[in-house]
Amino acid sequence: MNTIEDFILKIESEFDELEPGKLKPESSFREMFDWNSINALVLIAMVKTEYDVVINADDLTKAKTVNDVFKIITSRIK
Amino acid sequence: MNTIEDFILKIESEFDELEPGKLKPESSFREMFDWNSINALVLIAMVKTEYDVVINADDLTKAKTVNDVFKIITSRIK
Amino acid sequence: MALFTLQNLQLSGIAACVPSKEVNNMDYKWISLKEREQLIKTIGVEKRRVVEKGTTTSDMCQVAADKLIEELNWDKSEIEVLVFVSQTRDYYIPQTSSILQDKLGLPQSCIALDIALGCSGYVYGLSVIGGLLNSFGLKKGLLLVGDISSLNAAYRDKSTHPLFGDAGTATAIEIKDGAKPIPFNLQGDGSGHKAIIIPDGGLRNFLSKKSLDYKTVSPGIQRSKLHIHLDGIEVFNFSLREVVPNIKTLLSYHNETLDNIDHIVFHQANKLINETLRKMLRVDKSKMPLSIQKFGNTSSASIPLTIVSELKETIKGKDSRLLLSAFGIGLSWGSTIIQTNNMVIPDIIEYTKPSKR
Amino acid sequence: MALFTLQNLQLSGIAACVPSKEVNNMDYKWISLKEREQLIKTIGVEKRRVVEKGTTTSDMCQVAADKLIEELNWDKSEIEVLVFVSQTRDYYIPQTSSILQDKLGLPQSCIALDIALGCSGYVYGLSVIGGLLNSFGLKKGLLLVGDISSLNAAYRDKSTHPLFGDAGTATAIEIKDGAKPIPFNLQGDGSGHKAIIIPDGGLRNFLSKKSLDYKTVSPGIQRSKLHIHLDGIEVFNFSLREVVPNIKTLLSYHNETLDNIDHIVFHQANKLINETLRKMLRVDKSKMPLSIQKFGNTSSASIPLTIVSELKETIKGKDSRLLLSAFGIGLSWGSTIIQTNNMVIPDIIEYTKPSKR
Repeated sequence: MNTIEDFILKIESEFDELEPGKLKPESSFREMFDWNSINALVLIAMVKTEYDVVINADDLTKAKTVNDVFKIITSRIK
Repeated sequence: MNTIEDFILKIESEFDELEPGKLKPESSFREMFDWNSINALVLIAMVKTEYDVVINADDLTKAKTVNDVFKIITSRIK
Repeated sequence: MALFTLQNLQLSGIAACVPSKEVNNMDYKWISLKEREQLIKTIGVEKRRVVEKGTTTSDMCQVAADKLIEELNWDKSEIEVLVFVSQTRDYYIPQTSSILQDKLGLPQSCIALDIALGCSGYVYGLSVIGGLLNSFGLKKGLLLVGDISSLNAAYRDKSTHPLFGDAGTATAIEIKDGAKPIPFNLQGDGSGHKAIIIPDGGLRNFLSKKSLDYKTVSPGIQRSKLHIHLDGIEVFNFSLREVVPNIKTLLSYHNETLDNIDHIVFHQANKLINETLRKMLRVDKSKMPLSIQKFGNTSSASIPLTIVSELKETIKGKDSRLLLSAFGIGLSWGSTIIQTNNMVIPDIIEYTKPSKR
Repeated sequence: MALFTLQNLQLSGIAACVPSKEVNNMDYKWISLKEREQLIKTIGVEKRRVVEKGTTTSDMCQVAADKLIEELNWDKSEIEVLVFVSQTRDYYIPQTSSILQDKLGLPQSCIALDIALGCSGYVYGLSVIGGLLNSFGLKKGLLLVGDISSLNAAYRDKSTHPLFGDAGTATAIEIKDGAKPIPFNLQGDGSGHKAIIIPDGGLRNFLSKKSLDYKTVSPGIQRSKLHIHLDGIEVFNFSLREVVPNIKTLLSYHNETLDNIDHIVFHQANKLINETLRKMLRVDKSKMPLSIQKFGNTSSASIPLTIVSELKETIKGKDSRLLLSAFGIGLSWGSTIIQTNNMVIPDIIEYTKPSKR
């Protein structure tokens, strides 16, 4: 079930203010919702809980799109 | 040998810059030589070593003359 | 591995003291209403207790200790070691523990030590005072743990100001033959020491007038180099990486399972960290008390404060088994398992600054 | 009484590091030539070693520890506890011991603790690390002790500036079955905590711009509230009152006499204090080494520095018995008796600030 669609569903369920269906693989995080450090923490927590993968500040700086983050995650799944 | 003359001799031997015979029981400490905290420490050390008596900052403030200090010392000798 | 077990130690009581002044993070006007709501929901801090300038950590520890000694009916002359664990001291020099020895009326033969630790301080402090009681052959000790972080966090720093609360605690520990062994797992990694730091004012960056100047670091963050800097993501990832393995190692070293543990008391870092750790450990919410909504992150005081605030009624008169896990500044982290046997726990005390002496 | 004995501990080595920069008190132009001469004669400090701003106590401790570990041929992964004793830390927060754990390359399982103590720090530190090694069941520990007081003493304060020198030391301690028991007598009295103090910059008197203002306190003394204040007479009288009884109690507790002691190593407070104490104990000058003329009062570092500087050749390859006595800030004081068995003592290391990294 490690699909990008599933990943997007998980993000949507974590962030109430996100309108369902609006987030696409090519969407930029920062544009999609009011990105700030609390949201980053929420994302990191969700990824750790759901995928047992740690993403760090560096990853979030480098990744531009939802897909970029998803690639980082899948590359680290044991 | 707890006489004031003996006390004065002990002071004289401790402070090189003091001209022998110049210090009298009624002399003021502060006037007799360049009083400062180091000299106070030297005096306290001498009194502790020679009489096993502790004199403190308060005593030195209250005592005006050599005799005043000597009285404090003799009153505390066990 | 710093995995070890202390014998014959009983935690006889815990008391906690917080400032009477309560602030509500909904009133934190430096950020928008929406941000405040998100902050409270995610970080979990609704209200915090904060001191007025001039109050010290030791003031609150003193009040807690006096109340605890009274309820335990301890003779002060029997207290032979006092360990004060804090990262916020009365003075740059001298050590605060000596001041506490005098103010509490403890004997001159009482060994007084200051240990500089923050979030991990309670678990480390328990190990140190327990170790010293055992090896020095002493009978009774007082562990005073607390912090005032609110004064070191800049008001215009949304990453720290709404997070921290203040508290001081006292724990009474004594030698009791046959008490259940207390296992510890202590770890540290100084390579992460910049994750939580006050950059200026120590020897590395000596204080200068410039240290007091405010700078805008990022949107919503203005502070000087004498304020706490917190790298939230770094601390969060450190916690996710280290805490659960540390606990699992402790459990397996002590042949223990989480099923045998009545409550897990975490350092109250922030709600998101604690909830994520809880999910990783797969334990129920009922087993893991949170007090952060009432008091914020009180640094070294958070574990004893949570025990007093959330578990007092539950463990009263009972023989409960608590796993304590602390992690943070240094970086430094550790866990332990303690047994509560009819522990004396006074109600939380509110500290009001005495009128001018 | 905090009178106790630790078993099975061996002090395997001591190393000391001082700044390369030497100052001569004859060049201290803030006071008259006559005053300088009197100062040197009475207080005993001819020369002092002082750091440049930016160097920390831990820098010197690190250099000393690295040299000592190398000469002892210790495996760093075996060092399980690091205790850093100092009143001058790298940062306000976090704790310096964690930084040292990382910089020295010690394992994450090494317990790292900061203990805030000054002049009495070496004796207290030995007791703490010895107690923890014993009760935690660990084998090897590193006690890092030192202070940089020169930067906290105002240049225009003749009561402090010419007194203090800087140094960092490292002592290696390990469990050795059958080692001679080490007795301790530790005491403290916080009612005298204002005798040596930096008034501002802690929680009691929070730092403000005013804290940096200089004031003339008395002739020859200008300083701010961020500088060390020293009440010379108070400290002197405290030392005369407490130190000798503390030592005599230790000796009688341990069934020991001064005749069996090869050397008495005092904290190097000032020459007048130390000479007066020596006379009160009625021991010969040859038995009581002084290093204050070379290094000044180096606070917590003064005892290990004196051992390295003055006793290295005498105790080399021998089984010497040393009585250590430390006293000062807090107030806090204590004494102990240690045995040197072929102790590894590298030559004093000079610290030069590394070129920009």
